[in-house]
Amino acid sequence: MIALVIRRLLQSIVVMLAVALIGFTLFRYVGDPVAQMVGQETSLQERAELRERLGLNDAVAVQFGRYVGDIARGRFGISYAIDRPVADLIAERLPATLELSFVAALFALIAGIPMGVYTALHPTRLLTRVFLTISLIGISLPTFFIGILLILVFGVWLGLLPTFGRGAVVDLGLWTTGLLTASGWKSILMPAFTLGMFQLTLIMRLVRSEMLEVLRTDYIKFARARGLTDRAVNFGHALKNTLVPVITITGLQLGSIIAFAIITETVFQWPGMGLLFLQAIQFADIPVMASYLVLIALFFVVINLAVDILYHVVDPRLRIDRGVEAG
Amino acid sequence: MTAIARLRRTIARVRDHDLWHDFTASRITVAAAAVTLAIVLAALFAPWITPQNPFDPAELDLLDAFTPPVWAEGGDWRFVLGTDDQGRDLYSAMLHGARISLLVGFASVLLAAAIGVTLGLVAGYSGGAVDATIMRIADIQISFPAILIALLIDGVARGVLPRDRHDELALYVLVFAIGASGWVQFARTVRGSTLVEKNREYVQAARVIGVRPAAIVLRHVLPNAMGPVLVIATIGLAVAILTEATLSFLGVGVPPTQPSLGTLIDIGQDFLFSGEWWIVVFPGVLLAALILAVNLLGDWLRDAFNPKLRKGVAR
Amino acid sequence: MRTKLTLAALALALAATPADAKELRFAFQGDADSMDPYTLNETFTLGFLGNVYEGLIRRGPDLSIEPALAVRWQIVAPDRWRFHLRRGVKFHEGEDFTADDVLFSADRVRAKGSDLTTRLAGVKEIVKIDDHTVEFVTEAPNPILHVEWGSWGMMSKSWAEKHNAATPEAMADDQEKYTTRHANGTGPFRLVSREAGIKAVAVPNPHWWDNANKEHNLTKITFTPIASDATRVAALLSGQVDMAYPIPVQDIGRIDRNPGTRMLVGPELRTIFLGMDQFRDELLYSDVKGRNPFKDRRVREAVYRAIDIEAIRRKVMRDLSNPSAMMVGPGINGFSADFKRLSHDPEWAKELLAAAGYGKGFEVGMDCPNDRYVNDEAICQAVVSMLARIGIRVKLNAQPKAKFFPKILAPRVDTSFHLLGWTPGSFDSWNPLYNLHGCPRLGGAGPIWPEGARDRISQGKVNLGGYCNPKVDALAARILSETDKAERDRLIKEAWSMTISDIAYIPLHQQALAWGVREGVTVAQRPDNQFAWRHVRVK
Amino acid sequence: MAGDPLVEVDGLVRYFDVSPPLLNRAVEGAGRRIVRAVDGVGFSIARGETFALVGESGCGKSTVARTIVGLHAPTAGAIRYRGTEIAGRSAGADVAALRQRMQMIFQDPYASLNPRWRVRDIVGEPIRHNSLLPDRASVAARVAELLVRVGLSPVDGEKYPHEFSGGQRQRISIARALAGEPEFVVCDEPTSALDVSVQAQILNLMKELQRALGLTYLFISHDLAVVYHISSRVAVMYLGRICELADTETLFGRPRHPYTRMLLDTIPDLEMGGRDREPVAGEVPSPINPPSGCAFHPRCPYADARCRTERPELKPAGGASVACHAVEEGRLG
Amino acid sequence: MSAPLLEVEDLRVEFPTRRGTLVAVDGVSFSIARGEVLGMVGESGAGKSLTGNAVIGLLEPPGRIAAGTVRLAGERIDGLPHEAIRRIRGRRIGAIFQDPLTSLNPLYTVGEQIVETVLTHLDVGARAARRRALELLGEVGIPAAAERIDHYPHQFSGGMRQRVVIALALCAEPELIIADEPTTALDVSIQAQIIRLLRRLSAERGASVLLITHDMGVIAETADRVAVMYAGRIAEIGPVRDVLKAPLHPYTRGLMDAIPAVGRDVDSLAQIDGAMPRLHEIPAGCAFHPRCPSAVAACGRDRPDLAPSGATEVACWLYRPEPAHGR
Repeated sequence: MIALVIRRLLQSIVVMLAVALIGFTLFRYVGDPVAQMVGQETSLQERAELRERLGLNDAVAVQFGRYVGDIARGRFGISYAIDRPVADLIAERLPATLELSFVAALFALIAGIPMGVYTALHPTRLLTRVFLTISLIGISLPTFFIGILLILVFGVWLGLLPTFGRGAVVDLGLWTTGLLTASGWKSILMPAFTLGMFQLTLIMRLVRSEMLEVLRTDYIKFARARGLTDRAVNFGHALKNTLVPVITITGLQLGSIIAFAIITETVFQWPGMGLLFLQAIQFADIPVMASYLVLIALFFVVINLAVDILYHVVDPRLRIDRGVEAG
Repeated sequence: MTAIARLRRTIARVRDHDLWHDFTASRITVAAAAVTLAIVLAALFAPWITPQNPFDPAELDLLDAFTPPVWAEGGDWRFVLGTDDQGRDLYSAMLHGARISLLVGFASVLLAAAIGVTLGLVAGYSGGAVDATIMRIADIQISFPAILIALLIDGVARGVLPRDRHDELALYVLVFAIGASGWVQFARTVRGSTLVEKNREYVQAARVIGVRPAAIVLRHVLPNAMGPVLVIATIGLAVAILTEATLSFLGVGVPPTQPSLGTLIDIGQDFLFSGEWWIVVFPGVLLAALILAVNLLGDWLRDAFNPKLRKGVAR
Repeated sequence: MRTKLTLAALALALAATPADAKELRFAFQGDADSMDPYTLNETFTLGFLGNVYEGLIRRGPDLSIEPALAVRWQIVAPDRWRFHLRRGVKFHEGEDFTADDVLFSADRVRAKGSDLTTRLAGVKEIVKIDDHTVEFVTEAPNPILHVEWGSWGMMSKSWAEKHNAATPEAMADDQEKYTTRHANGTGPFRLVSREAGIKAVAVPNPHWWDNANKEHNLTKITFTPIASDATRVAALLSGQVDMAYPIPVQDIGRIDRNPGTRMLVGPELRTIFLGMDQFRDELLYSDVKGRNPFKDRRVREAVYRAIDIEAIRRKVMRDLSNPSAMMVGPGINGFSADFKRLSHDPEWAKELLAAAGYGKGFEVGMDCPNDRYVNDEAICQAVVSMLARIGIRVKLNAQPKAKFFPKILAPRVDTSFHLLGWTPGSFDSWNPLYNLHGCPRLGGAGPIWPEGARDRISQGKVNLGGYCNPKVDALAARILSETDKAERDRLIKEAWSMTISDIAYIPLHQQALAWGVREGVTVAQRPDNQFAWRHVRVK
Repeated sequence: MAGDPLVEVDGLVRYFDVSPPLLNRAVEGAGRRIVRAVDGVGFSIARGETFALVGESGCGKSTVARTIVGLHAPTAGAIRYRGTEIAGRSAGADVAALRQRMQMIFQDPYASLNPRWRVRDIVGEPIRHNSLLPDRASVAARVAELLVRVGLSPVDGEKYPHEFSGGQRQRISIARALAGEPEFVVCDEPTSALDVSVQAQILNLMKELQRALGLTYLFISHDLAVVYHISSRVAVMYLGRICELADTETLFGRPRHPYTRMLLDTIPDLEMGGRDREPVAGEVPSPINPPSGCAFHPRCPYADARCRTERPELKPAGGASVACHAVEEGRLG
Repeated sequence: MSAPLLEVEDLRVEFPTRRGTLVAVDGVSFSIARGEVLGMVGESGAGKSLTGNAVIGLLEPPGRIAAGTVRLAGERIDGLPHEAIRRIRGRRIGAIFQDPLTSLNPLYTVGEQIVETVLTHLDVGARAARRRALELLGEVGIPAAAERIDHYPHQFSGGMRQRVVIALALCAEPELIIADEPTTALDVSIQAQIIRLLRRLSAERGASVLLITHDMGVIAETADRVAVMYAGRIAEIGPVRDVLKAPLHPYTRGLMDAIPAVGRDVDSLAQIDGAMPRLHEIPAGCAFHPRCPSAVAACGRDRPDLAPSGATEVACWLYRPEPAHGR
């Protein structure tokens, strides 16, 4: 277990370095950072001074080292477009994205797992077909299209839900939350649904196929032969075994929710990191793009680590050293 | 055996094959195949079956813009499904747009498959450090959703490529961006199959004969790993089309002068509130139908290729 | 009946409760990118900060010049203006406003990092006469020295120095400039908070010098940038904002029909036009080698005549544009209805092309923004399609303004055919004649757009086609210093005749302002598209 | 025993490293984990004979077979074919030609044929690969001949493997092996996946082919009855080592090693003699940490202190070679 | 002799497929007395496992019992409602499957799995159930049961795992044990141990055993009576000694002759040519007749029923007058 955590941490560091290298490359070589920072009227000499001051004339390795050092200390540079430290921008935007992702993920899990279980246990029922149809539509309708339709129906026609933004937020110091106010909850419904729909579909289909697989195994057959109740077989045995592989993939999905938030945040004008990133792309705001990338990688690494540990907790085959070799 | 006789035998074999029976037994799959085929054919023959070339600006007349579908008030028989904001005949634009969407879809899936299958075979067959390296890269890559990678690649391409060539290269950039983000699925699956297949005794038999690793991988392992590849390719096609549409919606896809389905939706959504619904609805429906049909085919293929799902005692 | 009445009263009371707060919530497609009033010469940012900072003068709803921080001014000599400052004015944070602040602001606006240096172009010296009097000394007589000063807000010297913000320059190291998020003006509203790209909140300034005459009844202003057109429209329709702009032209009807909202549509001062490269010997992005078709006036006329401006007005602009024969529109000094557009005539255009030796047409790349002007990209696409009909094959490169402007503006001037819009900040013809039509060269002679020195060009700074007519330049110089109104107007008209006859540009139209407001909200729509909250009343 | 040795195996060792990653070993203090699949095996096979390796799963018999045909490289030791070293670093350049004379038949008739290939392509592969025949027509003729030889029909060549039963597939496997024109065939449990009635067919076919073509077999099996039936000499393996090696008659008639005796005891008595046998206690230990000394000592009723510490070598004992201290000391046998 | 514990009469198992309905088990009748071990032997595809599964109601769809009856202690148990048959499984009929590796749920300790089964069927408390589990593990020969009870299946060797499986099958004291190839996956030395264990435990408890295997050796060691199956039918059934020493049916004879035996020196083994027919091409009449060296005309025409011949019953025209009709 300790070895696993250490190895994962080492791997994570390698991953982070690799991503940082990409971020650095973007920062350094896509467009001229100096040209991005100064106005049109800055003279060539001033540019050269700035170049020197920014250390852009140092060896590339030195620059990269400095970049990594800055990132490690939470210094992501200054946004070209907004003229503020990227770290501050991210700190402002992070709560919005994380709350949206969290609610969307919760929705996807709470609805997706039971739907997957149901469709696996009752493959022929009408409700199963309804769920499967929903899931197909879920992966076939573009997210942005779903968002637009939701806005049209619930925002404009029915006027039930706000069409943009987070509603009233409460500032808790380091964190701003919309989950403590009614308008915050009303605001998060449609974006979270839009964002979670695709994940729900994936999770449901994953649970379904894994569960069907597990239901065909010998130990399930043997559990039935032992006369265990359906409840015990389906939930005590089949579901628990299903969840082992589901954990990994769901973990990855949760990571991707944060990235998929780009689209949802654009449609609903959700003031999160995705919106920031898309604006950054349009403005060629490289420091923001690079930082976003590094941050997403960090999320991935953390989630992966958590998933790995969870995986070991759930699956005794990984947790315990093989006492006796299989004959 | 004459060619016709051989053909006849092949047809007979196909008709007798389990897959064919599975296929014909599933009405919804047949319908999905029909829809897919119809859209693909229509897109393929678009230049010959549409009244207008929407990519040729000289054929557009701005005064025709915003014509509603023919059954609505103000409709015009020249534009059965209406026109968009530039006077493009929607029917023509949709088929030409589907052409682009499918082109991007197929090309990027081919690219992803080529990269992924190669790397998967190499990783699976060589094992060791090569395998570990490739798979670690895959692990990292898969944690970044395709859309994010595609956005980045597209963003970088915009920064690096000469501006005036950008529109010409947009398609290639898209294909590369979507293809480069989609290889992991292929690599993982093919690697998995390769790991299984390479320990199969028929592969060892070939090794005993002295067949070289490259030949073993290509002639023995690859054909047996193609089933899952086909499944992933099919589902990947749907994903690629969707990704292209999303990128175009986000404004980093193909230029509006050569709209794909996603671009058409992007254009059309500006007119959703103003009542010109047809500009967004028809391409949206076509896109959804295409993706739905392809997904249905993919689902069916996956089930059909999964031996664990296949029932029956006679083997 | 009685119940009904009670209910109605109750409803009224309920409706009135939130109205007591008198909050104005409004949305715009972009953000005010900095709270530093000098870092960005951009309409919305300046307009937004115009509610917080005030200049020596200000503009009324009809753009008329009013006294603001200067109560009056006089031209004491042809090259010397004297301004008498308002007494008893305090900044939001309590500092007194004095001549020192004016001098400080003048230094700061000309310092490195300022985007507003032109506000004091040609000002040689600023002299403090006493604490409430300053004089501006110009290099040459300048009758319109102060016209752009409505958007040059006065900053507090002590405040700026206290917060280490004595220059508008961006900090290179990892520190946020204080003025990026904080503002301290003398204006009617005080900035409470700002989150970049998310929202900004302001409240009325209880100590504003003009509170006695204030029109507005606001207690709070919340601004939200909403980039997506559909979302912005939806926000207005669903009552989440009281005012939103710009409204896409196609949604105007819907907002007007919607019972709770209405449109405010008015002419904008900005003229949209097409620019053509007339200085390069070989066109960029073209299949014509060794020649530049646009140097031939017949080709420019052919392009002009190929464009069906009525179709653009009807289909792209939905009748919300004013096709223009001039590079300035009504409301700008020097506009004349005497000029008429060349007729739309594709056949004639083809003949002109053939006569110029391009019977088979040619290829050219076109640069176009896609998020700057009303339906900018759609206009470009329409132009592409119209030019295709006379054989000119246009490769359209439409991109966001953030990429568009760096590409086409100096020093790169990387364009041979482009769509652009221009609002003369001074509302006077001299501005476009100098900036758009002045010959872009250093000194009196020398090459047009000299490589390596393009960032030092001042005259013709935005003359990206390199149109060059020495007579026009001479006229512009005279216009700048001519103080006799009638003579000046005559000179302006003469200059416009020349450029129009040269087809220096192809003017398209003045686009319309399209503001959507909630029923019960009154605003004053200024033709320069600036939103002054002090005219807002919320019911 | 006729003729000179065709195959000689000398001191063959094959280890597999299944250690956890370095980091785990460092953190958890665990050592390397080496599977000693084959740990010093030597024998020779004479031309024309059937030499059997017998033992329980995990004893290393398949690893020996696979190492001989080149599927694994030996960790140590020598394998000589017709006197030429064919494995490891000292192998010469002419090995490929020698290897071609060596073919293999596998256990699983379902996995040993490529499901995507037609039977004619499967059987023809060794011919094409080694360019044994000049043109397609002669290859086709040869494939048809081989199919007939193993009891199938030439038209079966057009079919795919899934169209055949397990026994027929094993015939195809044999045909493929024969296509390489081998003189030495390694048979790795060729009948253990088959039903008994089919097993008889395959065993009969193999015997017949041996007679007709003068083949030499290395026969791997866990089924003592089959081994008794088909082989001329037998080596019994336990945990990567040979514990007894003898002529079939000798070994079955007078087993000396305690493990051999135990194995023979497990043969079910179909004659219903009614003897009640006491099964050996315990299970085969892990080859990762084989017991010290004689690997069989924890289960051996005759084990003493020497057995626990000293590893017995294979030594001649009455017409057989036995690796057992008890036998050597005369305590047993 | 008391009434038989299990009576199977005319059992028919069908699989509907697109190529028509396949009859996998066809008219199988047999009975098992209390305390008796009935061996069921046959080559793969003979239908022996399906027969076992049919008895405990665990046929996998689309397989179904198309005809026949199954009686346990005189009470019909085929076609019982789902819940009723569940209560019988594990409680009155225990089952052991071929692969001990996959029969146990990897996520639960063996103790948990035994306790769960005990609690399902017996009215005892958790402590008592655990005590019982410990006892059982001791009984099946797991050393240091008190410690091993909390181990996971992967920590056991193959032979030990099969012992656990046997403990699970026996934990509610069933009257009948269905053991489906219980030794096939094990090494020969372990096989003998498991066979002995099974034999001893069933004898001690007076339980009957249906032992399904393809291995004549196992039958010879274990069974009291044996039923030989071929193509879904019983070819011959009788006391083990009789059937093995003096097989009547030509198939049984061929089978016995084809088995190589130590000490039997033959140059070539007797072989039955051809292979068992696939289910969709079972020939008319006696299913064995195309491979039968002694086939007569009637064999290809009419299906022989089981008929007594000495202590044995055999389905073969050789031991019956040919049917009256004919050409």
